[in-house]
Amino acid sequence: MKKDDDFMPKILTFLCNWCSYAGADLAGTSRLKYPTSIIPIRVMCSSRVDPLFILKGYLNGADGVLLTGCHPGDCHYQSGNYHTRRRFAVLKKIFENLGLEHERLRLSWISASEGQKYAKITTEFTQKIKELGKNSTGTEIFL
Amino acid sequence: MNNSSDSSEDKGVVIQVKNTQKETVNDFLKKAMEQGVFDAVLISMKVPAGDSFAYVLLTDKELLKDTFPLPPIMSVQGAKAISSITRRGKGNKKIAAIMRPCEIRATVELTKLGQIDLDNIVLISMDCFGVMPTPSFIKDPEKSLKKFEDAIRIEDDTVMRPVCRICDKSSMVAGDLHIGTRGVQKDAFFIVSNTKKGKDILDKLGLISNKNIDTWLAKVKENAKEKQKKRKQAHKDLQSSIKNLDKFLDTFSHCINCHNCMRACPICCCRVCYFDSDKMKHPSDDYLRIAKSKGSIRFLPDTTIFHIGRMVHMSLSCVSCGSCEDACPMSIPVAQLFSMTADETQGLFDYIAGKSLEEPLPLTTFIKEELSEVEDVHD
Amino acid sequence: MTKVLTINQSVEMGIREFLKFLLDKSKVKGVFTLKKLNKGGDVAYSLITRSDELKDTVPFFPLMPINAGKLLSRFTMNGATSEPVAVVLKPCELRAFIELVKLEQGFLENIMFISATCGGVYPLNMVHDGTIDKNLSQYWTAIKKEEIPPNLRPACKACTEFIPYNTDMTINLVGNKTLDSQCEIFIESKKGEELAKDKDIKKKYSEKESKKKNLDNFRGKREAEKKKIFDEITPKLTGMDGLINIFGKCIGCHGCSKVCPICYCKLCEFESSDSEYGPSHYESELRRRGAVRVPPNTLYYHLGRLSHIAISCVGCGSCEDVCPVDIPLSIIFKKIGESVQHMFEYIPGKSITEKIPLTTFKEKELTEIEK
Amino acid sequence: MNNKNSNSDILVIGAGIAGIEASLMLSKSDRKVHLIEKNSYTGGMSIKFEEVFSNMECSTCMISPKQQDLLQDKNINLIMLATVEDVKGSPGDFKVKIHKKPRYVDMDNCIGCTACFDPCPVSIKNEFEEGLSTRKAIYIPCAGALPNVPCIDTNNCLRFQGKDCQACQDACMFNAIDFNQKDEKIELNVEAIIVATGYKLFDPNNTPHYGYKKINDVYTALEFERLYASNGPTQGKIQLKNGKTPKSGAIIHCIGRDKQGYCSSVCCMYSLKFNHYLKSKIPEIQIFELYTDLCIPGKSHQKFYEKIKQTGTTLIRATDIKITQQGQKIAITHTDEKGKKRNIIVDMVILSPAIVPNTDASQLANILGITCDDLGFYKEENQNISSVVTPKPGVFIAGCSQGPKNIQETVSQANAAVGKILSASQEGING
Amino acid sequence: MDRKIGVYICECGPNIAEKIDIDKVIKAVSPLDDVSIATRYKLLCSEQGKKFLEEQIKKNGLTHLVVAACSPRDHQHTFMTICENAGINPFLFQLANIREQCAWITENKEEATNKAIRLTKAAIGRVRYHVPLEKKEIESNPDVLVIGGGIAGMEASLHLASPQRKIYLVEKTSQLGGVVTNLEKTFPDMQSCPKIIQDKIDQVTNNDNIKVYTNCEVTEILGFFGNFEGTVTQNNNEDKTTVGFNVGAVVLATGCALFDPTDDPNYGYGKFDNVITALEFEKMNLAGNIRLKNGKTPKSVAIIHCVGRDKKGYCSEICCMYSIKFVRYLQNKIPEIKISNFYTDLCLPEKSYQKFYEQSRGKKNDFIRIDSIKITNPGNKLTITHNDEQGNKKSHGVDMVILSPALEPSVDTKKLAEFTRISQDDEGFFAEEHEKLGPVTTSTEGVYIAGCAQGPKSIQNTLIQAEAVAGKILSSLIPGKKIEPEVKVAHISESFCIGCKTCLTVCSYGVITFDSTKKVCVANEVICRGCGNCVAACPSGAASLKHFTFNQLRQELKEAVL
Repeated sequence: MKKDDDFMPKILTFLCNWCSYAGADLAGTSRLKYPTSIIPIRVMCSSRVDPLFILKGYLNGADGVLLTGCHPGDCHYQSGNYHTRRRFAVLKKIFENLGLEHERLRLSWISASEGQKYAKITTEFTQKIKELGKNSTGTEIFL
Repeated sequence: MNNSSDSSEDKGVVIQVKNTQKETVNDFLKKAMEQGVFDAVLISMKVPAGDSFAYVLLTDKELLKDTFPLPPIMSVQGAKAISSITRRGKGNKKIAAIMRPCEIRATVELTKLGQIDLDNIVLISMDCFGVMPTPSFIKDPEKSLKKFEDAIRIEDDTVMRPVCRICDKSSMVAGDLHIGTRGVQKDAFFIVSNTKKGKDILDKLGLISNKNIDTWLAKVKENAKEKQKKRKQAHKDLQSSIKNLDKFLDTFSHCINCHNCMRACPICCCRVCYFDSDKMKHPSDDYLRIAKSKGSIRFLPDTTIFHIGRMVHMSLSCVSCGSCEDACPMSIPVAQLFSMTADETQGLFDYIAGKSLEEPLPLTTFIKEELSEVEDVHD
Repeated sequence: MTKVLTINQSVEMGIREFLKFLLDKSKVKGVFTLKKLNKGGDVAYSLITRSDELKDTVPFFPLMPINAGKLLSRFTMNGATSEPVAVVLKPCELRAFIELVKLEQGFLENIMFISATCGGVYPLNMVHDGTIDKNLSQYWTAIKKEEIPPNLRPACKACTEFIPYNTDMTINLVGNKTLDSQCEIFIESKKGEELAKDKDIKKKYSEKESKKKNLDNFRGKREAEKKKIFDEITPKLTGMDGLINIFGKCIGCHGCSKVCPICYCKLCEFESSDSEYGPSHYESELRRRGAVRVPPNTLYYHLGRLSHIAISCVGCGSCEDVCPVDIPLSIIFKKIGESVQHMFEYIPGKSITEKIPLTTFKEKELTEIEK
Repeated sequence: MNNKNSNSDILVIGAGIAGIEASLMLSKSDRKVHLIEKNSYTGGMSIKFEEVFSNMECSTCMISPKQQDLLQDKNINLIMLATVEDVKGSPGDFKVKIHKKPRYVDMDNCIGCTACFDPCPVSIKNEFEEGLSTRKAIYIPCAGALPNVPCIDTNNCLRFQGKDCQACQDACMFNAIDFNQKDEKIELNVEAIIVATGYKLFDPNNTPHYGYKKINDVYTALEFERLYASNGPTQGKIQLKNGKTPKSGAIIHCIGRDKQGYCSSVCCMYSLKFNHYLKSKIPEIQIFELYTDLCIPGKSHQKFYEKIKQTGTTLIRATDIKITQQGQKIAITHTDEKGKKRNIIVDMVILSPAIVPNTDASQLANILGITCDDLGFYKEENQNISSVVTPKPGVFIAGCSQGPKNIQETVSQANAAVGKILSASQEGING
Repeated sequence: MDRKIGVYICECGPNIAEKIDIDKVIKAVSPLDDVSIATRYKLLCSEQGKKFLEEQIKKNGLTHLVVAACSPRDHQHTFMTICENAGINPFLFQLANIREQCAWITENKEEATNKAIRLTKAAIGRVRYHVPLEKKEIESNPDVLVIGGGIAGMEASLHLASPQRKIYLVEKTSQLGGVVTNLEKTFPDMQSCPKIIQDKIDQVTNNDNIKVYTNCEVTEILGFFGNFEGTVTQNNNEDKTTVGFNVGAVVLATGCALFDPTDDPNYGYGKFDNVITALEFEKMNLAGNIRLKNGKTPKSVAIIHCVGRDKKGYCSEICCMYSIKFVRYLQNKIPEIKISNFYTDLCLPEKSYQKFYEQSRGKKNDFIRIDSIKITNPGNKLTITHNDEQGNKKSHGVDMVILSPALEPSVDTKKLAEFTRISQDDEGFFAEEHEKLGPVTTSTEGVYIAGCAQGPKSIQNTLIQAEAVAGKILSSLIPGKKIEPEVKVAHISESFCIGCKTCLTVCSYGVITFDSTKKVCVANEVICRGCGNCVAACPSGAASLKHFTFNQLRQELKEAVL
């Protein structure tokens, strides 16, 4: 546990182009600080994020997966994020029931003006992941 | 790769066994990796739960100590593993694959079918004493493993799968290198090179192929002869048990169309099996019409066409590895039936699946003067 | 109060009699039910059009060679049947079919469902090891007494959805003490009523009003058994290590998806080229892990399949029946399935009009999921 | 510019939602657009809002894609810090004179790194943030404003006050700061003009009984919007001047309606939105809404009102409202529906003022040759024909410069103005 | 084909150079497969930078380009243009955002550098799987089908019709004009409606480019933006004749209906004489004959606002105003008449409305705020019982009651919504594409809505919407100009699709249709907006999204976490 300070998690972060990516950019232009653990993957809509990507990222050794999108009702494509939310809930439930660390998966709505929220969420999540430690899937042979 | 019996030298390398044979094989591989002859090894390993074995591709030499070159079961046919690695093309790593002869032979067949790229692969086979049926093994893995090891020690094949008991190619040299253990003293085994690739490797490792391998050859020949006899008898028995259609159908009547046999078969490499494709999906009225003509049909009525059809598709390349039977949840003797059929169909062309890379697949070629016996004779 | 048709014969004979009546009166043109294939005791679903072929039928034989919902989907995949067909099937099979119809994989038109309160079925391996016949009398004794017969498949022992939905007729099996002398057919729909109505029927059959048997007691036993079975598996579901222990022996035959009624894809995503590793992929994995299982993606397949089908899993247990290496798939899928279905208060196959949760949404829901 | 094609150019005045929408549509139909904006940023009033009623959509998320499109659009000549000085000519051949003030920051060279802000020694109240935060003399109004290029406020910049300061120039690595930029006169030749100059809010200083500016924690709607905005001065934290979280608040509708003599149509809705703002950040807050008539036209608006009602807000139909300081708190005396005098005590008051014509509306009307109605909004030619048409052929109006309206109606008008222009110039159509 | 990927890292002045060890990034990515050059440059978005990049692509024969610089929201467009200029497909490019989401978020150079390496590697991993995408051009038909011959439909038609653009105007009834033909005057400026509407009808009927179909209904609409096929059926006689035509856009201007007060027993409508609806009163007024059932002139009238508002759940926006207009009608025609208005809230949402209201007040006109109301008929008179503001029960006797009912969707709404694959909102009106930014567009591109079919509104606002529709069509469907659809769109593989329609149910834009002969779903790439929802929904992997394919994203995320 002593090594925790050195541990920089890898957190795969899916961002929708219209709200969350803009929000994340705003955090940057506002020079807000958050951990470099966050690795952004831009998609046009959060609904493009197939739960299998989250699974894949997790099995590939991502220490956490953060899925972000427009707030419910704000979807640039009308209702994509409502579908995202259901898909995510199902995956998370599966993780919970398999005893997998579902805390490594997180969904957050980030609007284009919420640079602050983005920085806060990513900092919190990174802290949480640090507490959980490294994801063992990164070195597992028999996946 | 050359035809094994014609061109393999009658000399081999003798390796002295330290501790166990398994460890010695591992040492050999480790050394080869250290010298950069191989970058990676594809080999069996116990799964973490200890209740089965799986192929593992490893680059970490330290892991070699946990490997299990010829495990008691064939959970995945090795050719499938090689195909998984090279189907998309060869990589940059030189890989040694340690497998049973039937797995190597399936590898050769899959190479001909474009599913494997052997460029960076070295195939190493070992004398095989058979494997246990997977379903029976996993009932009590620990006990089964002991049983298996005992059986090998006393060369008793009764615990092995039926197809293994009648396998006459269990020492067939088909890869680049072959490790011969049959009839060799306990403290040594042979390594025989079968190809230039194999010879080069031995050279690189400074191993000189100069030892006489007559004892091994004699033992192999004797074993093959004995098995051939048993094989003929088994096929004869089997044939009589299915000599008419009803009997044949009875044999497959357990079949629940799960197609596990096809999925486990190394040769069945189609992305979507013909028998799972839209071509086999008919309108309901067609099914009803057939039912009306017979009064009753089994549903789905595809069982027979699936099995016979599959034979048509793959029997010329069947290596009698037995994977299909292992995977059958209904314990149908699929492997025995398929391997019998394969002997017959391959016999038509004097073809032995997986024996040689150079020999083309029989259905991709023809000889003008052949098979006149199957033609109608016009009076 | 449900209308009941009573035939004064054993259930097995009575239902055959009724099916015969349907065929002879041309009320249906085909009957789809389990039939003995040979003396060896093999049982398979058959499509029967001539009533004399009914003699070998065993409609409520405690075996599920393959989920009939999947077969019906194959039967009607290319359009509804133009002629009526009566189908005898188990509740989970019917639910699977309803789910498949919602997914455009079949049609309900012209199909008449006869189902039963289901006591569960035996594992398939009892067929080839020849023990199923020996178990039969014990099976029916237990069923009559509203007990769970021993040696059933775990999926059946833990099944609490044993009363069929969307059926036209239901036979009371569980807790029915008069199984050997009386066949009671509960009429549950207009369609069922139409079929049972006939001049001849009055002579042969009596009609009475009867209340469907209350099976709470039996449900309680099943709930208890389910809890026991889930409790057994739960300590094994301890994350990655636990999953590798469970799924490590998977040989990748994908038989579980092949027989799963809900896995209806032409080409499974996990068998597509998208799921293959290229050489560079292997190499990068090796750099990190030092070794990698081949073929890879064992867990990805099972977890991915869970994410695809859990929402519609009817818990029929077919997957486990065909698993050559005895992975406790049916219980894992059932447990996970029920947990995700519960989120949306969804019971797959219960209603034909209710949308599958992943094809719809509510604006106000699951708000707790976002943080 | 004597090319015949230039006559198909369109001048759009005001880069708020209406102006942006109209410009993008015209560009799509291959028209060259000159978009004049008096500020240094685009988006107008709506970028000050965090969320918009009734679906509470994030305003930035909604508008920023449009702003991005605008900045990348090759057909649109965006002229910022500019005003129209003179318009001559007739439809199809307007000659327009534009006065463009210098930004002193080169749009092409600046990469938006904001390195120039820190060294600037000036600190003044940020008017975009309604004075709730400070800015430098070189500044962008708020984080995320587009274009993300600062401008120098010459009224406050030391250099322009005769001092020797070039701190910003020294900090800029991209040679983007150019003190030598000069005022520009631009002459344009256009076919038609769309006026979309927007509105301002009624100044509550004109209604002293509401206590604005005299009592702490009496806010205007715009101040409150910025207080709630996640890119605003408090990053969205709703707090009193003393830094504490309010436990109760009152929202007063119809500020200035009496004086102005019309209902501004959107104030009830945005007041209800404020209710949602407060409840979402401070769930336990007690809220009073004081209104006269509830004006919530539109198919989805009543539902929003009902939802707000369910959160436990006290809605009071009130008259004779007077706001006074009472210790640390604020007292609101009023007469309720039943004619009874009442008094409520709250921590915070938000005033919802009427929408009134922009400051320079009549001046611009003079230049354009159009007229204002008696309320000061631009007058349409004849309400029933079309509210975007002015008596002056070729000049169209869109958005709140014509009268108070919500965003939907504003966008409709922008679309309609474009429809009018494009329709009139279809081939083979006369007039 | 051998890939030659060029990786260019922008220093962005000190913005990236000082925060990230660029040389370390170069060192880390240089040995990657296919990377033929990796280098740095001071400012790639500058004119020299752009020139430099273009030359580099040409000089090094690059096939793919990766730029590590700022946010794609800033300069993706810039660099794609450079690719195009240099002769490589702009989609063979990927931008790694190492400024906004890397350099600017930390003070730790080492961490920033590590992250930059990941992001650049991810971009390289992804770009390898990029495929060239070509802009497509689709022929389109500029003609327009306008459904509804009321004022909205006519206004839109008049603005759209030209020799290059034919308009097919379909009206269900036997004459044009719609509801406005029943009105005498408009509010608030009391212009003559017959004149307004007759002018429009004349213009429409005299316009060679507008073909009017009265007594006709649309019975089918197929196709998509630029290429719709509509079928219209004539209801004239027994044997229905159908006409089909091709159009590029469809305008729904079908108006609305009035709430039927029979549904609410409190109003006594249909039960008592002299309780009439607003529309009945308009007709009576237009005929110049405001009379009671017994032929007498009413001496007192009650106008009841908000009839049906509770049931409908929305304010219909115009009822207060037209009720006040009735006050004017009555004052004009029967000067001595006593008028009582019963309202809940006065809704006067336009700059001139309040004045109109104030000027309509008078001694003989009461405006009474109520919270409940009941109409009975004990003797000869109608009695109105209501609670006043103080909660006291009050009664009034009047000769005549005019009910001002809410506006509700017309009966055809559902059918037409299905034809055009657009949705209806909770109230049953046509749902606009976006509540704020898309009031006249819909989720189906090329289908537009105008007037009260979209929601209650005044004549003035109806005309604005009709003109707005014209603006939308005129700016996007230009005669002779091809449509350039989005290129990053969904595609469904016919061979893998199992036809489960899951993708279809999640698509908001009606992009996906079901081919019932092949039993597969088909995505119309012309109207797809490229969100990718269908792709994530498809269990078979049959659906894919161009430029965001499974493999592209998988490579990106794999490299990102490796």
